[in-house]
Amino acid sequence: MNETPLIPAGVKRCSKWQFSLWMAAATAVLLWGVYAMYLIWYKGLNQTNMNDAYGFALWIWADLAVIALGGGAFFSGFLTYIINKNELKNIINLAVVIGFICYSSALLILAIDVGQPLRAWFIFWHANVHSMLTEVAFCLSCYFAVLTIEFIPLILENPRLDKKPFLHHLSHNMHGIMAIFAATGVFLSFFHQGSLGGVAGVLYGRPFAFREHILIWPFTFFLFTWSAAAYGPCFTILVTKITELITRKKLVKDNVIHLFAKISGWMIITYIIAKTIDTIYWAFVTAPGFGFTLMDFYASSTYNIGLLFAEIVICGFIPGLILITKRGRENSFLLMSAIILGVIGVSLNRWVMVLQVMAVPVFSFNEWYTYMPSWQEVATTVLPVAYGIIVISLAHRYLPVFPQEKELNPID
Amino acid sequence: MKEKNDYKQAKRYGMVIDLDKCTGCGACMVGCYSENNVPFKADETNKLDSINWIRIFKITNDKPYPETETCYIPMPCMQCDGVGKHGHPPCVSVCPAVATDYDYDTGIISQIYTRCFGCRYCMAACPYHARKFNWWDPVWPADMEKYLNPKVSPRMRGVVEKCSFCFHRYQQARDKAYLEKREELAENEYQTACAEACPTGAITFGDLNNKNHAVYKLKNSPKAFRLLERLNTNPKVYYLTSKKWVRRAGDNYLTHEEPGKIKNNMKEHH
Amino acid sequence: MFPFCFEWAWDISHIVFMGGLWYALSIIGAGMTFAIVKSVFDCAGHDDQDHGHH
Amino acid sequence: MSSTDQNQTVSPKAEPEAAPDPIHHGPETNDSPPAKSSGWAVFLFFMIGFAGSLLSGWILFPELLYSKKSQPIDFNHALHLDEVSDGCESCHYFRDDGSFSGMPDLGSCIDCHEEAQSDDPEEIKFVDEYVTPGIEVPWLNHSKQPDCVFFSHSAHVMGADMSCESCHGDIGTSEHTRVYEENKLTGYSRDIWGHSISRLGKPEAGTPRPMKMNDCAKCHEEETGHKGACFQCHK
Repeated sequence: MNETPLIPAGVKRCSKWQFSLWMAAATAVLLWGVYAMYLIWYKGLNQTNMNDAYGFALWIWADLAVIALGGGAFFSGFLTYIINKNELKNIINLAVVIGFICYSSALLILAIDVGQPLRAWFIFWHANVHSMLTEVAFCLSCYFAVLTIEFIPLILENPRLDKKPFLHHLSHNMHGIMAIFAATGVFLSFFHQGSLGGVAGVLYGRPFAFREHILIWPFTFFLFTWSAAAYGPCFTILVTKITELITRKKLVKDNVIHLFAKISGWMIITYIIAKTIDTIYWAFVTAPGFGFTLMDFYASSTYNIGLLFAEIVICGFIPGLILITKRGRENSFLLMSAIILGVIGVSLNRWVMVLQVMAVPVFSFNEWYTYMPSWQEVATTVLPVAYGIIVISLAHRYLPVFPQEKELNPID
Repeated sequence: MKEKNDYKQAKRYGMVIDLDKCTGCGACMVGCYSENNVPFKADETNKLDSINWIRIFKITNDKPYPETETCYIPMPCMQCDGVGKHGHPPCVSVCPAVATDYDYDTGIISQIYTRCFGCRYCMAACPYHARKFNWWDPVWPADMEKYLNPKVSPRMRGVVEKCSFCFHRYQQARDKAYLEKREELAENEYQTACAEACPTGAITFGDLNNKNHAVYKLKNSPKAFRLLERLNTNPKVYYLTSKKWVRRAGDNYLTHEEPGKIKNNMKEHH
Repeated sequence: MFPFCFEWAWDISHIVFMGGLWYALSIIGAGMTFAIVKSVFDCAGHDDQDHGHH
Repeated sequence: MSSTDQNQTVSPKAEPEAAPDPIHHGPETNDSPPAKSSGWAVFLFFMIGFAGSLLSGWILFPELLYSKKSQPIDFNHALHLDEVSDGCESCHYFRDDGSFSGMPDLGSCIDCHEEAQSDDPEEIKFVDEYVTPGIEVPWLNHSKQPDCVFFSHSAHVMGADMSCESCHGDIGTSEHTRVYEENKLTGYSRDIWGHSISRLGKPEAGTPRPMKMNDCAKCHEEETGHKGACFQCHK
């Protein structure tokens, strides 16, 4: 019997042998992470180098970072389904896959990070509605469900699955109401991206993190949502470019990339202006009220003022300005530089809002706290990267992720 | 949870620690360890992951001999009343699973070990580092398990714990008062282990709202201050010192500012 | 999470927050139920017609 | 996600005679029944599953969850209550510090039971197996609470004037001990959860009250206006 091929028709894929080798390499890294994960679950968090002063460390950063980078999914969903930027349909599949990877990773990291993983359901069952973390957990799980729903129709488009009538109909029907799911996803994303910012912003015992409020939301709430929407697309474009580099073919047309980059650029510029205003207000009003000067927060050799400069100017204004100018985003070197700086910028922001918060001494007689992750922490943080590579490779090989691929790479 | 304060005479248990009297001997820590079943490690050299409900900080004025001065600051959980004294201390509202709450009858902040799932958000929120995480399962040396205090529940790996102002002693004292059909507790009926253990009498414990308790007068002394008061955490642990540099070290000040002359930057609601 | 949980209170913060959660869950649940049920009917209704062109 | 049209080329109707099966549990075969007639089968399957899950939830699961144990000695409360002068408090009394003695230890029994007073086999067993060798009776406590729970008998009995029966039921008039149903997962008595699976309605008069946290909270809310802070009942 002639089976329908697994690989979509009209596209060329590398040989099975080559693909297996690639997957084996990624799996090896994955297994290393899984082993570390097992150690942590079995032996407890003493496997990490966290301590009572550094209760939030590498993982929480990784969590915040992947969620920010996965922000491309909700923002492209917003642009495509709600304000009808139809060109972006050619990149939204990838954004959804990236979002799915990022959010499943974030949930996994959270499950490793808590001291009593078997009680993690308490956050739902016994929820404290006043905690930003509760909002994060709820929206994160709901939005992960939405991303899964957005991912399923793409999976069902695999030729062999599409042959099954039920799955064919399901895919079609899910497409039909995708705008509703996307809108729900945007709503959820708005809140949990913000809540992640709120996590730090509400800590009034930590002058480095604390920000003034609008109603119950500290400024960081809005800044985090804004920055995820701004920098998420950079990561989506970066992954597209990396995939194009590895597969050695063009997958998304330039006009799509340029449109996405332009929107990202304007978001970055507006975000970084807001961030600058927030920083100035915090440095000259909030912090002095607690008896701190700006430089008190940057008095360490690791955490020096260069970080703030890097975050705002090098990874903020520079990529923003490149992306909003037509010549900037159409020059491939400048475009690549801008999106890489953007990805670094948002990761740096999340790093500062997690790790520097812990490092800054609050007592006048304390030293700066230092922390170096253990290999188990590093391995479990690398795990999602390997997992992401595996999922994207599988998705690209077997699913029609890039609708323009056939047109851009005719087989004959 | 909704704040309720139906009781006419809500108590605010608090502590006043006289830093001029504290010698840094550590008896309070020992008393606390044995009273509260606080686990310890075989090797306690790394203080950053060891558990203690009260610990002693040593600070110096950084001056060369003969002007060198040293001060020891014992620090239990500050049992903060929080911004505006509403009972919203930094740690309570951040807990995602309501494993910690503010008791409006006593002002004491609970920690429920069986509810805590170890996210450590409260530790990130507490500027006093009063909260400790159980990185290991407690290991008691041979037979010591038999000497654990049955009034205090033991903790397990992966949860946060902190000073409870020996709340179990309040529960015992109340039991006796109920039996004797009394409403009020006498000052000496409920005392923390650290206050009892202190050989110099540096630690005074009582109801800050009760004019007959020693802490009421002491907290109003001109020598009194609280740690990191400017953060608006409203701690219920007060310190006494006659030394200016100690007073200054207790909070953060810009160079031109003088301790004691700063208005809180946030309005109090009451 | 549910009204019978210890922490539940009928105050404004619970109504807003949990309202948002249940609203989102309902949309996701109803949407998926709709898609699955409709697909079952689609399969049963038109045996060998094609549905890709709607 | 717009590539459904392109897929038409790769999913031709290779087997047009194969009727699509709405549930699809296996490879398609040419003799699969028409979809419409399978509706009743699906419905029946669903109903059987539904009834089965109800039965297992209400009958099978409780059977599996609880193991039945009997007390080491079949104690007769009614008989003892007639003999003592001070009611329940003769054996279950408050100490001077306000703490509650709970179940009496051997020391309280030994005054009367140094030697067997009757030929009741349970009493003889009690004297032979526990009193003479001096071993405490390992009573099974229906009201046992976890380590983290602080319960004040003093507050409830002296403070709130509650009777023993209001929580423990009519245990004082019982002539035999009840079967102790131990939850195999938690080790606690089934009384803690209560015997009504749905936990709707109040337990019948004379039967013990369920004692989970929500039960405490419910009563506290009714009696004092609020559920209470954590440290009211936790330690």
